[in-house]
Amino acid sequence: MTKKVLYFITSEDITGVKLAMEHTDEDDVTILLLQNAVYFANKSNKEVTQAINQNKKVAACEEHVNIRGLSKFISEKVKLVKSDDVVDLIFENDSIINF
Amino acid sequence: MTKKVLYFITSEDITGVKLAMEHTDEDDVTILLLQNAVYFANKSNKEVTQAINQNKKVAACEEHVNIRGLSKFISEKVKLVKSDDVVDLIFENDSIINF
Amino acid sequence: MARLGILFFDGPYQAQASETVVKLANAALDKGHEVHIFCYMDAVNAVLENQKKVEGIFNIEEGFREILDKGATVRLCNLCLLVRGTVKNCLKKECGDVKRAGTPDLAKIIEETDRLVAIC
Amino acid sequence: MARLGILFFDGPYQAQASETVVKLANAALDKGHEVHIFCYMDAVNAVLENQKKVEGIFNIEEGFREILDKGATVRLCNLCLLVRGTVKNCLKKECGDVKRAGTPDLAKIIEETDRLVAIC
Amino acid sequence: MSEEKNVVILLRKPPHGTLYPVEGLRMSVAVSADFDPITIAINEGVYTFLKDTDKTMYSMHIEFLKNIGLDIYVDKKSLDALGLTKDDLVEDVEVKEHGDILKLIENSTVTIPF
Amino acid sequence: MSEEKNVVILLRKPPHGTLYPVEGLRMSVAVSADFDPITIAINEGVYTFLKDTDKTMYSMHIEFLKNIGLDIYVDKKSLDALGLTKDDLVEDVEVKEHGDILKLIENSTVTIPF
Repeated sequence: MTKKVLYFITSEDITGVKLAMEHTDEDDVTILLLQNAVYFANKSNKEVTQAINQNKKVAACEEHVNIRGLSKFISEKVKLVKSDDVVDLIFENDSIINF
Repeated sequence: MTKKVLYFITSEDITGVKLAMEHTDEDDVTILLLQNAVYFANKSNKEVTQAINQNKKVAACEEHVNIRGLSKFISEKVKLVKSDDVVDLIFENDSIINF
Repeated sequence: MARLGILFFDGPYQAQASETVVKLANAALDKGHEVHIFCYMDAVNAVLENQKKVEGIFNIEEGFREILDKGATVRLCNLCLLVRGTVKNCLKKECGDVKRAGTPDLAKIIEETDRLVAIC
Repeated sequence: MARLGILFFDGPYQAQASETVVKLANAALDKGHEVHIFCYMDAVNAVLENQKKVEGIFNIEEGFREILDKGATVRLCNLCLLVRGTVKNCLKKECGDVKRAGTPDLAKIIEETDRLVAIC
Repeated sequence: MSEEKNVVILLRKPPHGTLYPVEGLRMSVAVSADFDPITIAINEGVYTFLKDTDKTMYSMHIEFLKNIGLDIYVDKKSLDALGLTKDDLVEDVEVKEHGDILKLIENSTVTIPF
Repeated sequence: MSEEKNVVILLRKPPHGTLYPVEGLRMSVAVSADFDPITIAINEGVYTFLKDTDKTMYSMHIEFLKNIGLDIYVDKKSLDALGLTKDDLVEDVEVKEHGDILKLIENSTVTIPF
């Protein structure tokens, strides 16, 4: 059975995104960006762009994106999620890699 | 008259070292590393190595180097200074770029 | 319904973490989940009394009072409080299930919750 | 003899800044210089009372008492204290020249000292 | 001695994750009573002035500095690195070439980072 | 459920500038009462285990974990990037290839960063 893994990234350390990209393809990986980590969703960020190109699921906290005025700078493929959805994502996944 | 400028770097942000290297050659520049910035003095760090190769003066707080066990990893050209010397360096220079 | 553990490290105001903790806890509680929070290092300062309300700033004390009121449990690293001198300023038990605790209590939270997130 | 201004932003223990401030201030005072410190943001928490001594950990309260005793002045951002709820826990004036202040006091420190360093 | 001091307030961190940009601007305002501080945004600090960023906590500081004729400069090199342009920023700031930003820092008596 | 949980404590920051590595190790010790946590150092976190680093505040934690048979792993790729080798580290840690470190993280139920 495929394991669902959530990379829960709240810090400005790109290593979390890199680890998620190196994660085995056997698992179903989601990268969730919160707080200042949402700046990584800027299209100019090469790691997140690469993750999107590799069809990794990338989500970002909508409130954190909006207060930073970032919405027009991020890829359409980044799913914007509300606090509600963040809670659901946490429980939907089997394991959480915090970063 | 040549102005003496001290780059007083206490944070783990390499930008301070980069700014020091871009500083006009007309001034007499010293880069002083403290706290976790002393890790930049590791020979493997390309910015500080380049600064040394360009004959910039680089100093590091001896106590902060020693508690981190770094002394054998840093170039001989990095001058190790005591708290006393740090105080003197601060007053010997005409301006301080904190970073 | 499930059980969510939250760990964080930062004090209030300087960093966004404590605000994120409050909002995430609120969202989970409103969905009927249990929430168990562990305040480690500077995070113990997020739960101090007498944080003055300033317009435009999210008041962290009020946030914690609200989630405690909704049933969240909050554990404070006792050693972290002691070294910082803030032991006597924490929210009192009248506010809800808030207690000084040791690091083993985080182990307990990991054991007794379904998921643990760390807010850095 | 000269006048040194020191500005810092971090609270005690989590980060090394407050320890560095104390050591640098001590070195400057021992050389006969004046030292004027401004505590901004979390740094106001470095000057709280009742920080418990723990072996192996540099006690920041003692450090500040020592440099105040040697004549350092310490100014605490008042708004920073208010929002954090720690106004009443600061070292008292019996310890030396330690006072709540506003950001304009940093301007004054910049004006009245020969050099200003920021410890990040 | 005070009139000779050039104070630069350097904003290097992005807003909302920490209070640094807000507190840096508040410091610029405070210091303006005694000096003519120059406020400079570099690296991710440039995000502070995005048009759509929530500036509830610091729009009054930007306004204040503008009203007393003090400049806020943004490093073009940092903007470029983040894929941003002048048009993405509020009008109250001036984008400057990296070389000019360096000169402002070089000419400072003290640069204070936030 | 508890026996199924794989807990990884990830040390990613270097010692002495912050308390993170000390507190991470203290957490590994605490968590060891209920789980068998795996402690992993990556990036500058590998400096935590340099032979000559002052370990007054955390040598007892390293000792404790060793005595109860819990491993501390160090990421070789991170070591390489810093120009360090296995010989620069204390003997109580084991250097592992990056791929093996990834597998440990992948197999965790929860990874907690310090």
